[in-house]
Amino acid sequence: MSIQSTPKQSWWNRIAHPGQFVAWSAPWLWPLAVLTALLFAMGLWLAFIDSPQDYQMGHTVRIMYVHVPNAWLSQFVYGVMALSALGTLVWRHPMADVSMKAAAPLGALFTALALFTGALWGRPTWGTFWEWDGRMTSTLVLLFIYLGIIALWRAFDDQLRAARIVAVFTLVGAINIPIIKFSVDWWSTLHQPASVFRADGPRMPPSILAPLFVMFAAFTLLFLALHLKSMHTEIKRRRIATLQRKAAQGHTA
Amino acid sequence: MIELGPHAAFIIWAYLGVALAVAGLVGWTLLDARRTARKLALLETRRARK
Amino acid sequence: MSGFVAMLRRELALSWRGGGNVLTLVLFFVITGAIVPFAVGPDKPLLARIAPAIIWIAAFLAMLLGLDRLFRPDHEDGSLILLRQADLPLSAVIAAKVISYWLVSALPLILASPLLAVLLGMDLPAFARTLVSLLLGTPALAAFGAIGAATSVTIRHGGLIAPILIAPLSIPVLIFGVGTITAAQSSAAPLFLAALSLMAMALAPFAAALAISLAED
Amino acid sequence: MSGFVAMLRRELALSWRGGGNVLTLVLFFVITGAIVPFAVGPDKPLLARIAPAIIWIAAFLAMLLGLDRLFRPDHEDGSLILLRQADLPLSAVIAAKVISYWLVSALPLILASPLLAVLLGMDLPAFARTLVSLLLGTPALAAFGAIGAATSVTIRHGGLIAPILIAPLSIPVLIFGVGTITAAQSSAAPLFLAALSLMAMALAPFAAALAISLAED
Amino acid sequence: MTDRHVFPPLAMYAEGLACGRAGMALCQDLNFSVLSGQCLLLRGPNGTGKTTLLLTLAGIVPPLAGSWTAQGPQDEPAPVHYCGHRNAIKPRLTVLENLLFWRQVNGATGVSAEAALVEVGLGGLEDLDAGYLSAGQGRRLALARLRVSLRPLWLLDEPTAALDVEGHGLVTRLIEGHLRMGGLVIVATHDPIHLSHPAPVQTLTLENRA
Amino acid sequence: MTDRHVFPPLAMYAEGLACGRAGMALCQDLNFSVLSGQCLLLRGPNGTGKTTLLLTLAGIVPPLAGSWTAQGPQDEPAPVHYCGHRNAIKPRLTVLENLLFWRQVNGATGVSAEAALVEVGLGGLEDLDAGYLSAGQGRRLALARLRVSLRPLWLLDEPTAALDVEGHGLVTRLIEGHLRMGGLVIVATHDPIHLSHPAPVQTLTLENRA
Ligand code: HEM
Ligand SMILES: Nc1ncnc2c1ncn2[C@@H]1O[C@H](COP(=O)(O)OP(=O)(O)OP(=O)(O)O)[C@@H](O)[C@H]1O
Ligand SMILES: Nc1ncnc2c1ncn2[C@@H]1O[C@H](COP(=O)(O)OP(=O)(O)OP(=O)(O)O)[C@@H](O)[C@H]1O
Ligand SMILES: [Mg+2]
Ligand SMILES: [Mg+2]
Repeated sequence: MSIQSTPKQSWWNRIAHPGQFVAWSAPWLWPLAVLTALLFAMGLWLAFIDSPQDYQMGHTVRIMYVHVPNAWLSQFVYGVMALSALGTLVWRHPMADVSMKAAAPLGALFTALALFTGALWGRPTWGTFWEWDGRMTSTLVLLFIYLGIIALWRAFDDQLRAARIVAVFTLVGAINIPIIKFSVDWWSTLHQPASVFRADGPRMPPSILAPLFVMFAAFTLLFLALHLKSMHTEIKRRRIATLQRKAAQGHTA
Repeated sequence: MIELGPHAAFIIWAYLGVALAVAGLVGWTLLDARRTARKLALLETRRARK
Repeated sequence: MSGFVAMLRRELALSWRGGGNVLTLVLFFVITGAIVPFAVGPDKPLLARIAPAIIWIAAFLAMLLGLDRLFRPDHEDGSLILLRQADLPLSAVIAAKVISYWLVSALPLILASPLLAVLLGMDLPAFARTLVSLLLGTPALAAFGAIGAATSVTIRHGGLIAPILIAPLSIPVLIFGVGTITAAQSSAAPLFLAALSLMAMALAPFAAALAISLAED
Repeated sequence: MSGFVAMLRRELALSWRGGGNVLTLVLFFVITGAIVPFAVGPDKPLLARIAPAIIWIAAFLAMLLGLDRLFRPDHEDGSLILLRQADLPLSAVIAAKVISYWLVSALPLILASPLLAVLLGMDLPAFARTLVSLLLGTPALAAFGAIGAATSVTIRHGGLIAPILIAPLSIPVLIFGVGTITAAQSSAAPLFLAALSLMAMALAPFAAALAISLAED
Repeated sequence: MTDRHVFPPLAMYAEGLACGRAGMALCQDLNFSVLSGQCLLLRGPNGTGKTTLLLTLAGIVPPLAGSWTAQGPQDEPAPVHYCGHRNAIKPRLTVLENLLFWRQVNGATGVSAEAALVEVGLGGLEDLDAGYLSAGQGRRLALARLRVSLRPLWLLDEPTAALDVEGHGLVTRLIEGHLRMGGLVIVATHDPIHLSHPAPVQTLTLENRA
Repeated sequence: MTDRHVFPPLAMYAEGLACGRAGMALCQDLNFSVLSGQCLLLRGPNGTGKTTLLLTLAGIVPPLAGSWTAQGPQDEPAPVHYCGHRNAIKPRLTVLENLLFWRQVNGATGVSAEAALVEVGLGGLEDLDAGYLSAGQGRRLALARLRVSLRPLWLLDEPTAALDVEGHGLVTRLIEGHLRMGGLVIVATHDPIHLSHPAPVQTLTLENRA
């Protein structure tokens, strides 16, 4: 039996230090970026060249390849944020609040894009840009929540201090989002007979599924890459704030 | 150029919008990273000088 | 317990004397409701149709906008630090605040709602249901609101942040509130509304206390 | 003149950095507009019918509620006393504040209005008229608002007093604003709106300066 | 000082305490122990972290490193009272109402609110709205709160700010009385404080780290 | 003090001045005249109306009776600068931006904002957000504003509040420099102020009206 004299640092502890986190994760950035670009190229090729039009929706089905990944990310990113919030409050991981902050604008943008592409899809298929359909409406509310969180971050003078408070709010939001989703569904079905847009949708043939999944992967990797990069930037920004404040004391008379 | 049917405009706008937004996001992320890095470097050297 | 009562008494005294706050909020509620006809035009059936919506939106906005004075004055004059060190647990302090907030904002607003009902030409049964829905729903708004107010308390002049944070989260209250008024009698909306209020009132003091105790000065 | 420019620059810098104020106000506008359907129900023709009213009321409320930060921060941190003693006349100080308030509140709100227009199912011509009416009418709201804010600046935590004072005064703006959108092309509403704005912008700085210089500390 | 109530023995220890703002240390490696009946004076130029240290000890600002304990009799944390730059006074309540509220919320001492007001020189102003107090009078009201709250541990941040000469004496008297009752005082101030028994006073000077 | 600019002769007269709050007189029948290069010290216990008197002279609170004039060279009123309890600092602007703004709005003196910051001991903090300043540092920034504003007449309300010992010296230096340039200072304070030439100092003590 051997006893390790120096306890081996787990990756969890290693990335707990901002500098080490950057050092540990920086090598991932380029491969991620390249892979993302490749996937996008492939996805676009599949989406435009190599896939047929849908028998019902015609060519507009191609909007789906950007709409659905964005819609998925809009929810996934909130999950990332909620998990980071837990990390901030419960495990007190120093990188968790950086992750939480970096994710918010990304999530907001993906949500906005889901709405945008959905609206452009709605016009040719239902003849309107916007319908108060349950799913669309709850996506809109999600966008408001994202924007509220961003406004909250920006409103704090001191980002380090803001983190745990924003985390509390993010978690409250995470509990509330299912309630919102349920109530919005209830609301729109109460007033409207079956929506034009059925939840299950038509069963999709593989020729549609393939580009969908590739785009899916591409957008997810895009998120991961951007998330990592903004985390690095955020770490540097905090270092700047610290240095500036250090100057504050060094110079007092 | 491939056929996109009667609703080509919507498809193109959708992809264009997404492309612009993603490009903007990537650009802004990189710009922000560069700006922050430069500012940090400036501060570090200023500190080192003292 | 005597601390809790003292807290409650203080909050009520403060909002009662504090610059006619109660009156202000009621006026805001009435004015918001009353300007709608000016904007929509004098179309009576239309107004009657949207009257429940107007009353609820006005109440919603009034409740959210009054939030700013839940913790901010105490933060700015240094009382909040002392309250965090009081014998009373912080969540009890917050519960007292939420209860008194409901008493001085929601209650007067409910009392003033007949005025709006008359202005908007609501009929009596609909108005009765409006009253019920406001009574059931406003506690949830106050409780959610406390979380938003606690979150933004250290933000200087962050008066509008809390409403913005909380409005999306409170949409279920609005939906079930209006649902209670418009939907048929068999609807489950009042039940949901009551459940939301109970849940929010039970949990919000703890979440808000957490947010406040995480705030530095 | 350089003082005026400095004042303008400072106000813009403050609202740009100050707690994401610009974002907050725009969000308030959009959220207020977007929660209406939850209360009214997803009834598209009805929503389209009341869309101009909703947009104007949301803009009206957002403009009035943002007012609180026109003079209050300066009052609370003691800057207002110094501004009263500045080389620049107080009315010029206030004019700079009103202009920058319009730039950071009304303008972003106008830019965000297409979003509401889409959500509420407005058609393109109506939306174009909405833009015009907002451009013509919001200066009057900012100017009237300055008077209300000046009057209530010494009231502690009087955040909602100014909106309540000003809302009744501003109802003409609302009426002509909605009138510009809904009425036929020959209507005089846009003219009235423009006249109101011009008059208010010209007179309000003096009235507000008077109110402030009468305030004790 | 009329009441002869005496606090159970307590102590405030700091070990290797580092405190600061926003993750940046202002004072490092502080070690002190203050016992019942002792007073710790914090001194140092502007911006060296006196207020930050007091807020850390009050539990408002988290410490960066090290630990501190405010140990009461049954090993439970002793309740503190922080008296800072802001007076925590509600302008719309009367002077007496302000004081009575804190008396109830903090757990009352034997001292009545009226007696405390007389003690700090605000006798006769009970029914005045507290918003009309001058800077120094407001500070006196904040000091009166110390007398009516059952708090063995006082954290005072520039208690003499805005006070006149007589007021400086008042602060000294209050501190001495509290120490005599077995209380414990940590006070940050730029003004000289002369206790009649200088023995129980320790001084901690925070330095500018250049 | 680098610049040798000298203000034109000016004077502050009060004749039978009574000032107070809400119609209630705090000090009555005040007569004084302060000329260029002179300093008036206001003293008195808490709540005797020092702040009220300063605000009256600044034109913020209307006088109850009598009159006062701040006479400039061409018989026009001389511009005053009131420096009160609150520092008029915007937390989100940097230290330098705060100062530059007031320099432009008040009419600049020959002193640059950077030089003024160095003078008050805030050199090197130009780019820091002003919200991060400690109590004493904030006060120093408020004092720096005096140096960059072309104001012959200073009304200072407890300028030494929150300042450390070195800061007291700074206030004295600032007042002396201003007097030497032909300025005029009225200052209310509880702290002793020792000017090197005590000749130009008058003291006005406000009494408690029991
Ligand atoms: C602004 C409008 C829209 C929004 C906000 C929106 C939102 C969403 C969301 C959130 C999802 C993911 C659902 C999930 O993960 O369960 C989704 C999926 C999807 N959406 Fe949309 N949508 C919009 C418009 C449309 C339109 C107009 C169509 C087609 C006519 C459409 C077709 C789909 C399809 C096919 C899926 C994936 C399949 C599925 O999950 O059922 N969407 N959308
Ligand atoms: N805003 C106000 N409204 C009405 N009365 C006031 C107001 N401010 C102060 N007072 C009253 O005026 C009196 C004098 O206040 P003032 O602030 O002028 O005193 P001061 O001499 O500056 O005292 P200190 O040394 O404590 O600063 C106080 O007793 C107070 O009751
Ligand atoms: N809220 C804050 N956020 C970030 N930094 C702060 C904050 N308050 C103060 N600081 C920084 O901490 C340092 C110390 O501040 P602190 O208030 O503790 O000083 P102090 O010793 O009390 O000074 P003073 O004698 O002037 O009151 C200051 O230099 C300031 O830059
Ligand atoms: Mg301090
Ligand atoms: Mg005073």
